[in-house]
Amino acid sequence: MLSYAILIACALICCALALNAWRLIIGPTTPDRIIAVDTMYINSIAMIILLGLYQGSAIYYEGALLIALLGFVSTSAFCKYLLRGDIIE
Amino acid sequence: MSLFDHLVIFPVLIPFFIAVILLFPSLNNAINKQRVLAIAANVLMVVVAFVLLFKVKQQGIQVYALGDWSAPFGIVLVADAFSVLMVCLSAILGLAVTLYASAGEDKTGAFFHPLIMFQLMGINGAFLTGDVFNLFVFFEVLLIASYSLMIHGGGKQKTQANIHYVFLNLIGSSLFLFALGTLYGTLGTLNFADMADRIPLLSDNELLITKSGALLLLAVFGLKAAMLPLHFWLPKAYSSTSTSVAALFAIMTKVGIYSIWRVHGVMFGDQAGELANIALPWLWPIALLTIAVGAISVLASQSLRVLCSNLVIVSVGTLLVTISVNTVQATSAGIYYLIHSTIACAAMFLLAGLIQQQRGKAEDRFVVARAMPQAGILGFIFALLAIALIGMPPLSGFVGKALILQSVTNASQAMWVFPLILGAGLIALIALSRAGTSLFWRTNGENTTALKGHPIQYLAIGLLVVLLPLMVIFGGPVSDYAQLAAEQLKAGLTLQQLNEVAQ
Amino acid sequence: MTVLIEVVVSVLLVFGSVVMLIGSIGLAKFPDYFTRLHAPTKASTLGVACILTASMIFFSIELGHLNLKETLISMFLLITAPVAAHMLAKAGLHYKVKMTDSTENQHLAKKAYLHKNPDDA
Amino acid sequence: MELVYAICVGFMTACGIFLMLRGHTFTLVIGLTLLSYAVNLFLFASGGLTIGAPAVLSSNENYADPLPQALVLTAIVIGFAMTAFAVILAMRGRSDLGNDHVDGTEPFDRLAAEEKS
Amino acid sequence: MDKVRNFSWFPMPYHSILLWLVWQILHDFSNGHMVLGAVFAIVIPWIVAPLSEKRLVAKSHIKVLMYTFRLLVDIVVSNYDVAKRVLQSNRSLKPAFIAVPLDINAPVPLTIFASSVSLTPGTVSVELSDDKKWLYVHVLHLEDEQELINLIKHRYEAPLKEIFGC
Amino acid sequence: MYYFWVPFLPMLGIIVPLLTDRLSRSACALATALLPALALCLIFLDLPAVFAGQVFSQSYEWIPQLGLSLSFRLDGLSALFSLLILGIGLLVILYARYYLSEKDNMGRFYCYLIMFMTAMLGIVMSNNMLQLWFYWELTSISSFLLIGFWSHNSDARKGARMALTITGAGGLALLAGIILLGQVVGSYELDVVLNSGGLVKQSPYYLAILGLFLIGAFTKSAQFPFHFWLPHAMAAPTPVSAYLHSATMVKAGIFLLARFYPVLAGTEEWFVVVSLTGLFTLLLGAYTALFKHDLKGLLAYSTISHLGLIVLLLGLNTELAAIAAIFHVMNHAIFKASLFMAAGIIDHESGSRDMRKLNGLWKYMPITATLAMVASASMAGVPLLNGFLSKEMFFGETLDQSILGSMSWLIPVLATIAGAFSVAYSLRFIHDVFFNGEPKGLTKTPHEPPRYMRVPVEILVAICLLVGILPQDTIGPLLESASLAVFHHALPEYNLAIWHGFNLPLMMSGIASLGGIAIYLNRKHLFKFAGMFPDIDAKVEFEGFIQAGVKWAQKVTDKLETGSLQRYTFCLCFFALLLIAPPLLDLETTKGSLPSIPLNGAVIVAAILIIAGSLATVIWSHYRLIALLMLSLVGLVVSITFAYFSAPDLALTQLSVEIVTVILLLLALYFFPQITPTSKNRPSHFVRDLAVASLIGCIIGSICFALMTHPLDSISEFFLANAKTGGGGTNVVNVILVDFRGFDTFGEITVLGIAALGIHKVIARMRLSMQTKDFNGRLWAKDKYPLLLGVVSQSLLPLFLLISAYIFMRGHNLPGGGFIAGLITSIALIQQYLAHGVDWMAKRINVSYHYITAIGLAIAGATGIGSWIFGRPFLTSWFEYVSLPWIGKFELASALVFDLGVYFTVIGATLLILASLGKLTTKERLTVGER
Ligand code: NA
Ligand code: NA
Repeated sequence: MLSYAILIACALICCALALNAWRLIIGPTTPDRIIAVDTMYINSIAMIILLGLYQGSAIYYEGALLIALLGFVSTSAFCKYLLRGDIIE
Repeated sequence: MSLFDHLVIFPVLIPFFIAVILLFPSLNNAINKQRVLAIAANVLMVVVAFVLLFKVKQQGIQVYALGDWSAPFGIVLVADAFSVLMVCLSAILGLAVTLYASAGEDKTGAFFHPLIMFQLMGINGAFLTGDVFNLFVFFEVLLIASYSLMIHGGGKQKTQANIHYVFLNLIGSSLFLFALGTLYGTLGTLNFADMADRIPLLSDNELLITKSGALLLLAVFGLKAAMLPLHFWLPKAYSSTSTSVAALFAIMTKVGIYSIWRVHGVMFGDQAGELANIALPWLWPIALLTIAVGAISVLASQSLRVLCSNLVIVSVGTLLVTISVNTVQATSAGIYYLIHSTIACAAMFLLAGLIQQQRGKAEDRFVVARAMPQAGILGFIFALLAIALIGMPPLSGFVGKALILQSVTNASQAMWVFPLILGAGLIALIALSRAGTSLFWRTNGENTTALKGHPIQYLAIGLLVVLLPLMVIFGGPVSDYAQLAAEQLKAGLTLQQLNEVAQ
Repeated sequence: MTVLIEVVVSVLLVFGSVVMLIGSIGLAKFPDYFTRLHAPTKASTLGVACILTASMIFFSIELGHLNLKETLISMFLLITAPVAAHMLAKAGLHYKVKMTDSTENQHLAKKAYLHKNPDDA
Repeated sequence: MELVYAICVGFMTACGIFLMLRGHTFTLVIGLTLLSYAVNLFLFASGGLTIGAPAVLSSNENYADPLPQALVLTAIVIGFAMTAFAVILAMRGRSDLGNDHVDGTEPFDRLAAEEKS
Repeated sequence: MDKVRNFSWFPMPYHSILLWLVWQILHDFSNGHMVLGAVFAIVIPWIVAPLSEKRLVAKSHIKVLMYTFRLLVDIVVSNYDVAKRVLQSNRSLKPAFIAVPLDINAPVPLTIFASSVSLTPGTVSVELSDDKKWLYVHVLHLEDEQELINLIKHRYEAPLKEIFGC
Repeated sequence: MYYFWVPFLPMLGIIVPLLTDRLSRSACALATALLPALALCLIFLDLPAVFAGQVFSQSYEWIPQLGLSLSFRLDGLSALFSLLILGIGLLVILYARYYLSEKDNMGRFYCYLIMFMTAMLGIVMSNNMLQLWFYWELTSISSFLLIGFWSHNSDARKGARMALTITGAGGLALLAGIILLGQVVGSYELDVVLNSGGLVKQSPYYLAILGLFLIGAFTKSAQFPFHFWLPHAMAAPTPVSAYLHSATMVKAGIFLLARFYPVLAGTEEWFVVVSLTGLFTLLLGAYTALFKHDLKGLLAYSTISHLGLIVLLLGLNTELAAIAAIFHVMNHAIFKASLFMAAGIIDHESGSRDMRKLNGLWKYMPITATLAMVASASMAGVPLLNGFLSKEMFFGETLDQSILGSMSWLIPVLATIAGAFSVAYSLRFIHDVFFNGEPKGLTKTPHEPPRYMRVPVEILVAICLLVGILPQDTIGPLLESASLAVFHHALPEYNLAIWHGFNLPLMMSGIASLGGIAIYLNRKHLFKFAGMFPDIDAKVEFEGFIQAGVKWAQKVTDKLETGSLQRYTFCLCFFALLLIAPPLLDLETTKGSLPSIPLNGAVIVAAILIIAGSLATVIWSHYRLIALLMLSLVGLVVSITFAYFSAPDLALTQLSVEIVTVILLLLALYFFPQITPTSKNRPSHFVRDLAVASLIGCIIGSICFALMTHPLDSISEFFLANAKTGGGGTNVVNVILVDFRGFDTFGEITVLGIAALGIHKVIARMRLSMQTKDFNGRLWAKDKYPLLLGVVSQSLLPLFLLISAYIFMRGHNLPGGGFIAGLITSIALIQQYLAHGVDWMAKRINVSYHYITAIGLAIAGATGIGSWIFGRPFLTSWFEYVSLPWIGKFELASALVFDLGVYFTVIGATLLILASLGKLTTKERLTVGER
C-alpha cells in the first residue's frame, strides 16, 4: 500500500510541477515567474522526500534540506533584484 | 623517502606555496618583499628543474604516485626527459618574466606575482601529470591564471582581447570534458599509460566512439596551441597584454602542442592498434596551413608584438609538422625547435616591451618616431632575436630548422614542407628586416624624455638571449637530450612499466 | 512496519501531495498576481509538512530509532516561506501588477506602494 | 530511460552552444552555464546510469560508478570559477568598452558608422 | 564595529540550546554528538554574535508554545478554507487589501506577526508602512474587513504583545 | 697546420674595434687589423704545403644529430679566396680609416667589417656543408649591417633590406639544397661529398639539388634575374663596396659553384642553366654599366657583368674554362677593389660621384687619376695588365666549345660584344671623370686624398701590373693549386704567358677594343636609344612588390581575423564537429548491449522541464532576467536528476553552485542592459548557428547514449573496494575527492582561489554607471533593507552555519564535504549582505576574504606536505579510529583537515567574488590602488 501511496503522491506532485512550469512559462509578469520557481522549489522538496521513501534511503534528506534553505535565498535575491536592482548594496 | 624523492612534485608545489605565502598580509602589501621572494622562488625553480633534468637523464623516468596510490587508481606525475625539459623551460621563462616585471610592471595591477606563480604551477602540472583528468585540472589552473594575468595593467584592448580569449577557451574546456567523458566511457580509466594499454583492445563500436573522443581532444589542444583554424584569438591576445605576461604566454601554446604529442602522438600513436595515428590525416594539412597563414599574417603585421604573435603561430605550425612526420628524428627536431622558439619569442616579447616603453606614442608600431634613447643596445638585441626567429645562423633557429628539414625524408612530404618552412623563414626575414629598419633606423630627432630600460629588464632579456647561442654552442648535448626525450616519448610507457618505475 | 503505521504514512503522503497540488492549481488558475501569491504558502506549510511527517515516521520505524530530521525542513519552511511571500508581494506592489477588478480596497495597494516609492506620487 | 537522458543532454548542449554563438556577453554567460549543465550530465553518464545505489558503502552489493561523480564534482567547481570570471570579465568589458557586445562594438553601431563615413 | 563587545561564553543562550538540539536531531542523539553538538552550540554563537542585533527575550515560555500551537492549528484550518476557494470558480473570489493598524513595532515581534499572517493561507503580509503603524495585507477572499482585522489583531498581535512585553 | 686558427682569429677580432673605439682612429684601425694580419701570416705559413698539392682538413663533432661539425679545410681554392679576403680586407681597413668621417661610428663599422670577414673566411674554409651554410648566412647578415651602415639614409635602408632579402632567400634555397645533398650522400663533410659526384648526378634529387644550389649561388653573385640588389647596395660606404661587391661577398656564389664543381658540374643541365645565365648577365651588366652616371653604379654593373663572365666560364663545362674563371676571380677582385677605392677617393675629395659633374679631375688629383686609369685599363682588358690575361683565356674558351651545336658561334660573338661594352664603359670611366673639360657644380674643390688613403689603391694597382706582366711567377702556383682543388684531379695543359701569338682570341680582343672605342664615341646616340626605354628602378619595383605583398597579406589577414568572436566560436564549433562526426557516421548503431532502465512518468516530467527550460532560456535570452529564471529551473531539475541517479553529492553541489551562480548573475545583471539589443545578425548566420549547434547536440546526445548503453570495464571497482579500508571513509565519491584523486581537488581549489584573485583584479578598475530605473523605466523602491528579510536572515544565520558544519563533518562517510559546506556558509553570509547591506557587514566582519582563501589553500597544501614527515608522497592520507570513554569510537582523518582547507578556500573565494561585486555600488568598493 505504501508504495502505491508513494506513486500516487509522486504523480500528484508531478502534476503540480507541470502546473508550476505552465505558470513559469506563461507568466505574465516576472514576479509571477518567480512565484512559479519558488513553488517548484517546494514541490521538489516533496519530490526528493518521496524519492527517499521510495528507495527506503535517508540519503536524500540533505538535498531536501538544502533546497529549503537555498530556495529562500534565491527567491529573496530575485525579489530584491526587482525592487532595487542592486541586490547587495 | 627523502626530500630528494619528492623532487618531481616540487615544480608544482614551489609556485603553489610561494603564491599562497605572497597572499598573506605581511607580503601582500609589500611589493619589494614580493619581488625578492618571487625572484628567489624562480631561481629555486630553475635549480630544481635542472636537478630533476639531470636526475631523469641519469636514472631514467621518474614516477611520483600522489597519495601513495599506484596508477591507474591514483594520479601519478611522470617526469620523463620531455616533460622535465618543458618544466625547465617554464622555469627559465618564469624567472625572466619575474625579473622583467620587477622593474615596475608588477605594480600596474593587483596580485601579479602570485598569479605568475599559479600560472607556472598550472603549466608545470600540465607537463608532469600522467593522468588525463588531472591534465584537465591543470589546464584550468593555467587558463584561469592566464585569464587574470592577461588583463594585468588594464586597458580597453586587453579587455577586448581577453573576452575573446576567455570565451573561446571556456567552450574549449567544455569540449575537453565531453572528450574526457567519452574516453572514460569507453576505456574506463584515466591514466595515460593505462589508456594506451586499453586502446588496442577496444571492440568495434567502442573504437569509433573513442576515435570521436580522441579527435575532439585534438580540437581542444589545437585551440590552446593556436593551430588553424583555431588560432584567431592569439594575435590580439598576445599583442595587447602586458609585456611580461605575453612573454610567459610564449609557452602556453606549447602546452597545447605538448598535449597533442602526448595524446595523439603517443597514446593514439603507433601502438594504438586500429586507432593508430588517427590525428595524422588532420594534422598534416593543418600544420601546413598554419605555417602558411601564420606567415601571411607575419607579413601583414604592423607592430612588433603582433608580428611576434604571428611568429608564434608559425612556430606552432612548424611543430605540428614535426608531430605529423611522426618519427623519432622528427620528434627530437621538434623538441629542439620548441625550446628555441619558445625562448626566442618570449625574449622578443620582452624586447618589444622595452621598445614600446622608449618610443612614446608610436609604441611598437612600424612608423616613424623619435629615436629611442637606448637604440643601440635594443637594436643589437633585436638583431640577435630577429636572426634567431628567422632561423639564420649563428643562433639556435637555424639548428632547429635544419633538424626539422632533415627529418622530412619522404619526398612527397618534403615537397610541401621545404617550401613552406623556408618560405616562412623568408617572410620572417622580410618582415623582421622591415621592422628593424623602421624601428631603429627610420627615426626623426632625439627622444630624451622616454623611459630608459631598467637594468633588471635587460638582465631578464639577456638571460633568455644568451641561451640562444648556448643552444648552438652546446648544440650537441642539447640535441642529444632532445633525442633522448623523443625516444622516451615515442617508446611510450605501459602501465606495467610505469608501476615498475614507480617502485 | 505495522499496517497502522503504513496507513498513517500513506494517508499523510497522499493528503500532503493533494494539498500541494491544490496549491499549484491555485497558482495556475487564480486570476491575478496577489491571489496567486497565496498558493505557495499552502504548499510550503501544510503540504510539505505532511509529506515530511510521513517520511519522519517511516524512517523512525525503518531505522529503528527516533528520526526528527524532517522537522528541521518544516521549521525552515515555516520561517522562510512567509518572508519569501512578503518579498514577492513587495515585488508585485513595486511592479504595479494588474489586479482583478473585483479586488477591494485597491487604494490601499497604492498607498502601500507609495510608502516605498514616495517619488512616484 | 537512457534515451530520454541522452536527448536531454543533447538538447541542452545544442541550446548552450547556440547561445554561445550569440553576440552579447551576458547571453554567452547564460549559454555557458547551460552548456556546463550539459557537460556535467554527460560526464556523469559516462559511467552509466544507476538508480537507488549511491556510492556510499553499506550492505549493498551494487553501487553507482563513483569515479565520474568525483570528476563531475571537480568539473562543477571549476565550471563555477570559470563562469564567475567570465561574468566579471563581461562586466569589465561593459565598463571599458561601453557596451556588452563581445567584439566591443555593436554591429549596428559599426554599420551606422560605415554608412556615415 | 560600534563598540568592543565584552566576551561572553554564551552570547546567545537560546540559540545555543536550539543549535544543540538541532545537532542532536541531525545525528540521532549519540554520546559523541552530544559533545560535538555542544562544541558547535558554543562556537557558532561566538562567530555569529557580532552579526546579531539586540535580542528580545520572551517573557513567558508557555505562551510561546501556545502561540505556536494555535498558529499550527490555524494553518490547517485555513488551508481547508483556501482549498475550497481554489477548487471553486474564480468568479466567486473576493480578493481585497486591508490595512491592519499595528500596536507593536519592535522588529522581532513585528516579523513574527507578519509571518504568522502570511503563514495562514488566505492572507499575505504585503507591506509594512515606513512608520511601522500599518501592515498591509492581501486577502484571498474577504467577507468582512473589520472582523478580519480584529481577528488578526486579537489572535496574533495580542499574544505577541504579551510574550515580548511591548 | 696553422690554417685551423685562421677563421677564429677574425672571430675574436670582432670585439676588438668595439673595445678600441675610444682610442684614436688610427689606433682603432691598427688594432682591428692586427688579428686579420696574423691570420694572413698563418695562411702564408701553410701556403707552401698547399702549393705542393696538400689538402688540409680537420674536423670536430659539434652537433652530430644535425651533421654539423666544426670542420675546416685548406686547399688551393680556399687558400686563394682566403688570401683575397684577408689581403683586400686589410687594405680596406686601412682605406676606411681615412674614408670614414668623424661622425661615423668607426668601432661599429670595423666590427661589422670583421664580422663579415669572419663569415667569408668561414665559407671558403669550411669542410662541412652545414657549416659552410652557417657562414654563408652570416655574410648576408653582416652585409645587411654594412650596407645599411648609414641608416639615416633611406636608400641605404632599402638597399640593405633588398640585399638581405635576395641573398637571404638564396641562402634558404641553399640550405634546402645542402640538406638534400647531405641526404643523398649521407654526410655533410666536404671530403666525402666532393668525392661523390657520380652518386649525386645519378640521384633523382640531382635536379632539385642543382636548382637550389644555383639559386643560392646566383643570388649571392648577382646573376640575372637576381642581379638588381647589387647596384642598390652601393648605398653602402665605399670601403664596403670595395670589399663586398668586388672581392668577397659576390664571389661567394662563384666560390660555391667552384667548390661544388666536381659534384654538380658536367651535366647538360648545368651547362645550359649556368652558362646561359652567365652569358646573359655578362651582356646585361656590360650594356647597363655604360649608361650609369653614378661612378659606383657603373662599377656595380660592371661587376655584375664580370661575375656573369665568370659564371659563364664555369658553365662551359670545360676544365680550361674553369681555370680561366678562377683566374678571373682573382683579377677582377684586384682591379675592381682598386677601382672602387679610387671612386671612393674621388667621391670623398670632390663630394660627388656623378660623372656628369665630375670632369677633368686629372688636374686636381693626378696620382689617383693614374691609378684609376691603370685599373680601368685592366678592367677593359688592356695588355700587360692582369685583366687582359683572363679575358684572353675567356675568349679562347668561348671558341672552344661546341655544345650549342650549329649555333655555337653565337657565344664568342656575344662575348666579343660584351668585351666591347666593357671597353666602352672603362673608357667612359677614364674620360668622363679625369678629362672632358672642367668639373661642374661640385661643392668643393677636388684634391689628392691623404697619403695613406691612396696606399691600398697603389698596392692593388701594382699587383695588377705585376700579374699582368709576370703571371706565371706571381700567380701561377696559386692558380694551379686552386684549380687542382676544384677538379680533384690532374689539370689539363694551360699557359699563362702574355703572348700566345696572333690567334682568334687576340683578334676578338682587338675587335672588342675597337668596338668599345666606337661605342664610346657614339655614346650620345646610344644614350638617346637607352633613354627611349623606361628607366626601371629595381628598388622602387622591389619595394613596390614587397608593399603589394604586404597589402595582400593584410587583406588576407583581415579576411581571416575579422575580430568577430562569433565567427571564431563558429570556427571552433564547426571544426570540432568536423572532427567528431566522421567516426560516428561509421557506427552502425549507438545502442550498446546493456539493457535499458524502464522509463517512468517522473522522469518524463523532468525531461520535459529540462527541455522546456532550456528552450525557454534560448527563446527568452533577450529578456535576461527571465532567461536567468529559466536557467535556475533547469539547474534545479539537473540537481534532482543527479539525486535520482544515485549521486547525492552531486545534487548538493549542483544546487549550491546554482544558487551562487544565480546570485552572481543577478549582481552582474544590474550593470547590464536588461534586454539584449536586437542584433543585426544576418538570418543566414542564425540558421548557420542553429545548424551547427543542433548537430553538435545530436552528436553529443548520441555519444552519451552510446556510453550509457555500452558495458564499461572501469577502474571504479578499486575505489569501491578500497574506500573504507584504504581511505577510511564510506562515501566513495568523497574518498576519491580527498584521497584517491586528492590532487585533482587540490588543483580545483587552486582554480577557485585564482579565480577569486583574478576577479578581484578585474573588478578593481571597473567603472560602471548605476542605473536609477529598471528597464521598464520604474524608479527603484526606496526600501533598501526590508525589515522582515533582515530579521529572518539574521536569525537563520546560526542555523545555516550549523548545517554547514553538519554537512562538513559527515562528508567523508555520507554525502557532503568541505566544498558544499563552504558554499552553504558563503550563501548564509551572502544572505546577510543581501538583507543588511555592505556597510552593516563591513562594521561586523573585518577580514579580507582573500586571506581566508590563502589560509584555505595553505591548509590543503600543508596537509599534503604533512605526509612527507611520514615518508609518504604528497597527499597521502592518514586515518585512525580513536576510542574515548563515554563518547565511544570515532575516526580521526587527515582527509578532514584537507577538506577544511577546501572549506576555507571556498568561503574565501566565493565571498571574495560576490562581496567584491556587491560592493561595487557602495563606498566600500575596490579602488585601483587597492591590492
Ligand atoms: Na497567509
Ligand atoms: Na551592490
